[in-house]
Amino acid sequence: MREIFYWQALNEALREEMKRDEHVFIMGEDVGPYGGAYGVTRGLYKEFGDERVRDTAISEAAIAGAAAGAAMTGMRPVAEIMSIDFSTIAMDQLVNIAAKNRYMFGGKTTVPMVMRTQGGTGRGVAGHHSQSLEAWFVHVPGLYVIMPSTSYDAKGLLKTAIRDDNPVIFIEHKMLYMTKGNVPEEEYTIPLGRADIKRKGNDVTVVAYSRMVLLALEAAGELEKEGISLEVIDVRTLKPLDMDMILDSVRKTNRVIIVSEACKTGGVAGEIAAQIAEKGFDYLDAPIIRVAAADVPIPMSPVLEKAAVPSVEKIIEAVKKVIS
Amino acid sequence: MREIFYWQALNEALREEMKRDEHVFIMGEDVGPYGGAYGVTRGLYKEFGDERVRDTAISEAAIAGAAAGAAMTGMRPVAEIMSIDFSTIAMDQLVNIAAKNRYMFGGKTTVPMVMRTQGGTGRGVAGHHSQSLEAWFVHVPGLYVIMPSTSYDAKGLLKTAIRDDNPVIFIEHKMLYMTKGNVPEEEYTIPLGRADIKRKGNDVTVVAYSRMVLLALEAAGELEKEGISLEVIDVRTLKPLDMDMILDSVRKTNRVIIVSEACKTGGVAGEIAAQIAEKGFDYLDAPIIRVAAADVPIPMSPVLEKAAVPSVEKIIEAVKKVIS
Amino acid sequence: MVEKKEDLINYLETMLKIRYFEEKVSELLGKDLIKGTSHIYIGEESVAVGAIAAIREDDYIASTHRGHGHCLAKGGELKKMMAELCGRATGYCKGRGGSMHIADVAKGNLGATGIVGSNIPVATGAALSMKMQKMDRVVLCFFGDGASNTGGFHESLNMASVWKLPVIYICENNLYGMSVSVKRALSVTDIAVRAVSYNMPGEIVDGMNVLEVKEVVAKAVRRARKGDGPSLIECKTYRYYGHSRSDPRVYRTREEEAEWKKKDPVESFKKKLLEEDVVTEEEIDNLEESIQQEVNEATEYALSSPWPSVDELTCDVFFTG
Amino acid sequence: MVEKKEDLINYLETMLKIRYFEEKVSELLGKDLIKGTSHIYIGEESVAVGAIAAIREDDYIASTHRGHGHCLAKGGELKKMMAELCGRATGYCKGRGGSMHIADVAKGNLGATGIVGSNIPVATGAALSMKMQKMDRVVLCFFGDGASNTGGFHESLNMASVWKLPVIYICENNLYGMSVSVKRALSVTDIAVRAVSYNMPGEIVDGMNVLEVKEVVAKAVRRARKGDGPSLIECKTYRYYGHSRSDPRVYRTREEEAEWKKKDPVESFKKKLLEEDVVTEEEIDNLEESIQQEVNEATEYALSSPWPSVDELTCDVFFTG
Ligand SMILES: Cc1ncc(C[n+]2csc(CCOP(=O)(O)OP(=O)(O)O)c2C)c(N)n1
Ligand SMILES: Cc1ncc(C[n+]2csc(CCOP(=O)(O)OP(=O)(O)O)c2C)c(N)n1
Ligand SMILES: [Mg+2]
Ligand SMILES: [Mg+2]
Repeated sequence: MREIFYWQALNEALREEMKRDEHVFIMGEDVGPYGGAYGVTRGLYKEFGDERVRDTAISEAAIAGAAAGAAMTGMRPVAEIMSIDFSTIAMDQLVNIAAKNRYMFGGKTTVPMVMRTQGGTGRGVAGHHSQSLEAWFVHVPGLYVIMPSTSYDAKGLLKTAIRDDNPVIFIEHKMLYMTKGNVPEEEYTIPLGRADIKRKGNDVTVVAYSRMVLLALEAAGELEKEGISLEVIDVRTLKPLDMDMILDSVRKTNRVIIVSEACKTGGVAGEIAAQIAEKGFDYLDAPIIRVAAADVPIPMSPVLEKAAVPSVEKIIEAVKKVIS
Repeated sequence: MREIFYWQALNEALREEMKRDEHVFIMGEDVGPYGGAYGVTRGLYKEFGDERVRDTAISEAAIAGAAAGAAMTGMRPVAEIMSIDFSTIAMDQLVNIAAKNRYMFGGKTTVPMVMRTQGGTGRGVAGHHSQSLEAWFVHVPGLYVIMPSTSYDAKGLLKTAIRDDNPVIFIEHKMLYMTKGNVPEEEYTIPLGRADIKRKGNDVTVVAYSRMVLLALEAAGELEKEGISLEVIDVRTLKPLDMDMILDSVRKTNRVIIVSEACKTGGVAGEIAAQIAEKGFDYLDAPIIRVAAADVPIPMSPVLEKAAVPSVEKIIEAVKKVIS
Repeated sequence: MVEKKEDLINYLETMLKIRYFEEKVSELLGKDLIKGTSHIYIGEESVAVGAIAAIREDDYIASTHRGHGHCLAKGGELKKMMAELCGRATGYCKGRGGSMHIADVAKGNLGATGIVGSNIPVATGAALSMKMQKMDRVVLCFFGDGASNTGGFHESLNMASVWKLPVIYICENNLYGMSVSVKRALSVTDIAVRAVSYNMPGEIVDGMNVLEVKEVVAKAVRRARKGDGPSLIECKTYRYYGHSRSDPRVYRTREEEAEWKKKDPVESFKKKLLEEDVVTEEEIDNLEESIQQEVNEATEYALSSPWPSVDELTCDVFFTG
Repeated sequence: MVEKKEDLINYLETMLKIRYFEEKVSELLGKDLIKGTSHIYIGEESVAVGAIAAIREDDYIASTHRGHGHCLAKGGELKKMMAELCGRATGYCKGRGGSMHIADVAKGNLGATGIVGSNIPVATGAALSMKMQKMDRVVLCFFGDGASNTGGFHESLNMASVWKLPVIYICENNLYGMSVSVKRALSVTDIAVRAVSYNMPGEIVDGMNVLEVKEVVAKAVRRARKGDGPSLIECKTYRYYGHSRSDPRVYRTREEEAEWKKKDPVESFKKKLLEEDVVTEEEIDNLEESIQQEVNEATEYALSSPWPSVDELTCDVFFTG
């Protein structure tokens, strides 16, 4: 199978869906000739023109709200918010309008929109460009939340998101765009709500998502040398969340750690831990350990930025704690 | 001791702090002659005038941002966002500016502001006026989050919040304003980060906050008749969070349920559960059960609104589950 | 423009419908038969009726927290509306939304909203959608003077102008945002001047005059349909009641209220139709009586409707196909 | 207004400082000695220098993501700035903030920000604070053409006008918000016209002319200090470099760039000072050399400074007394 970059996988998904359905269109800042701040929309402006690939002003609230309005009236917008940090400006429209209208209107509308954005650390761009705010969206009834870690998942899940009739927050990772992965030539989609075992193992379950999956896999490689076998589960879609797969794994390993790049307090790792503590308590032989970011705004200095978030070492340390 | 309403307790706290420190002032929608949507600022406009009790336009982002700017330059604003649902519009200013500036600026500024708001269900005001979004704020480094359940706590904690040099989100509850409680005549404050045991007990720890404390106490009263003894812990300040008190209680009871009016998935109850599963795992004899709202936008119809959130019955049911 | 007799009577009828409906809502609120809150539209009837008279049935509107008038003028059914306000299963939103979420997307009402100003971006997006689908439909976007100070207003009008979207922004300037007078919240006297910031036409119209509203909106609609882009229209109007349920209206004088009531949109329009011999006193009496009865029937329907089933609490959060 | 010689030289010096600093930053970015992103101010020097020349040392400024020029003009120290950009413990923010968070609140710089437009409300609040404390200080609020389309701009200018706050909104219209031309994002040609929406004066000024900027800002500052409220000033300017690090500038022509460079704020000011015999070629040469050296020293200082200690990662999240 050919290997392509994560950004290319996303780009292909957009192109294919725009070809398949003329109601799909793109709007956001610098998505046109510039091709997107991280290159995901490269070439699409040329191919589809300025009607279907719309550069907007710096108006995140209007972008989100207009996407919702367009979605309720026949279109299928794929809107982009350049950084999840700027979704702070669009929350009202995402949370109060896009997420709630269907339910509040008695089920009499749908809001088939995708809000693409990116988050995470690794580029030294400090506290206004490095956040991991997925927990906010997971807490909002009516929104799906997707965070793919590989090119394959990125493409398949973005296509599914675009075809889904619900509002979806699709969160990419700034350090994954230039990672490569196998992606088939032929068309495929990935259903929402299915986690993926990225590595099978027996001793400890490691639940991770987005870039943290890569770190977990690295840790698994290291620990294999010491005879410790990790099962790495990539959650992929934080909502709907595949608790069955996680619980199945914990039933087998009796030990679990959860890795997330978000600040520890109030993050999604806590939600997953709580669900395990509620539904899988009897499987557990050890405390549930979260490996997550420190509760700090992400600092710019590379030494601090690295120290703020999970690392392979910290994952290994946590694994050793739960098996000791 | 005299009994006063929760709204009066808040009103007294504001009045006393404004008298004590001329830098304290109030801004928000309808806080002036109208006295606040829930009456908390009643009489203050008359007493302190329109310079210190400022009605604003409907501009939540500017309210929050201006409060931060005023706080960084010598004032101590107590800003009001009428409903926590509207904080969706102010998130950028609260999260990216108020919460982060001190840290990002190398510790060289302080942002001593309080953002008062209210949330919760019970008045049939539907999905745009009934949310419990505290989890979002708890996930933001640099913000304190306070949710008092009684008149006493409301007054003491609001005074502390105003005197604190950090940005504080102070979340009141729409159904508590008209509840009464003992409040001393003399001045007092309550330190942040101290939970409060609202009822001592031995069999099950019930962790709750805001209006849910009242329900937990009611459930405790009911269950006492059956010989089941609940220890009801009122978290009071969600950040800083008094995990020591919670863990001490769980060490004693070995069983815990957490009650929250927020949607279950991604809520603060999950964070508390995760911390117990991490730090108090060995004390536990049963799964950690969360009693929280359904993952739905809060519906208007009274039958649905009630069904969506925790009730005394649901708490009792959960207690029975953890002791069975 | 010369109006047909039946249209004129139609406007009167709709205005009366709104008024009686709202009077009943106010009564039911007082009896706590309607829970939560409702924002009464009385005094502003001619804005909704005049503006919506200027569009087609397949056009869209986006409404506000004060939305009963818009809903009725867009063809909303009294029964479903009253049932919704009463939180019943037979309401527009199955009782989930109540007053602040009434919507009928299929019929072109994109809904009320509890968040002031939040439908301005939505309306803008709907207009984008119409344009992209090459439908010649337009969107009327209602909002208050208070909403004109929200950030979403600014972002949306800029967007609509840049993209020449078929949307007409209709500001119902009733002089107050809740208790705060425009004099203390708004930096300009006329909101219409803000059109300059977006390079679009801005018009001021007497919001108490249904025909004037209709005419000005119709001009903007023609412009929008031709592809020439959005307009901003400010309707000067007044809400007679308090902002919501328990508002003692300390922030304004009874004199001011009396002054505005002299321009009552329903009474003045009645008078005009009588003077011009479009209708007779008797016809009006009959009309009023039949509407009153309709409202009563809707109320009975609502109050005898079943509550939503608790089993359906979690339905429709997501579309599941 | 007649300017003193030393002031004029001062302006030139600060503009040169900005230019050389930015050239060095660009070089260090290229070598990856500065991580993250930096937005280069070259081409716009006269805006920061002219505007800040119009205020006092105890006045405030609020800056942007393109903030090095503002910081330097407000008296920022080259060493602390460069150290900050390089993420060192000796930087303004202890290396936590980098380019997008440089601040010096004690000295009146309320900081850069990574969120476009987000300092507009903050500046407004600072002005409120000055007014309430009865200090006669003013706040200069810088932001770009792109930021003028954000909701926060609208809400803030309305608030400042209603409360007559001592704040001057200075829009640096450099024709682009990242890759998007004002022609495709902005519904008006001149952002200054938006002042009408807030009932405040709006002025357009040649942002390539430091004295013109100073004069117009000074007028607004006098107005603000007198208690007459805010102003909006649009400076027409141009950024020479790409938006940030790796921007190939496909969205504009080399001709357009060349056209603007003819109006270079530094060169044209130099020329003026020479023509008017304020300075000699030699004095300029010396000045340039000494600034170049200062920048080099700052760079050495920065690059030889220690990294922040990981042990202090969680310090200062909260003030703990
Ligand atoms: C974003 C937001 N802020 C505040 C409120 C509370 N609130 C409800 S209606 C209202 C006044 C709205 O004024 P206006 O836009 O003039 O509409 P009107 O009620 O006069 O029709 C306010 C402040 C809200 N619902 N949403
Ligand atoms: C709210 C927000 N949206 C988008 C961005 C990404 N971004 C950074 S700078 C910029 C362009 C800003 O344009 P303008 O305000 O004109 O300032 P300039 O860069 O031209 O000085 C954009 C879109 C951001 N940082 N913040
Ligand atoms: Mg109004
Ligand atoms: Mg610009």
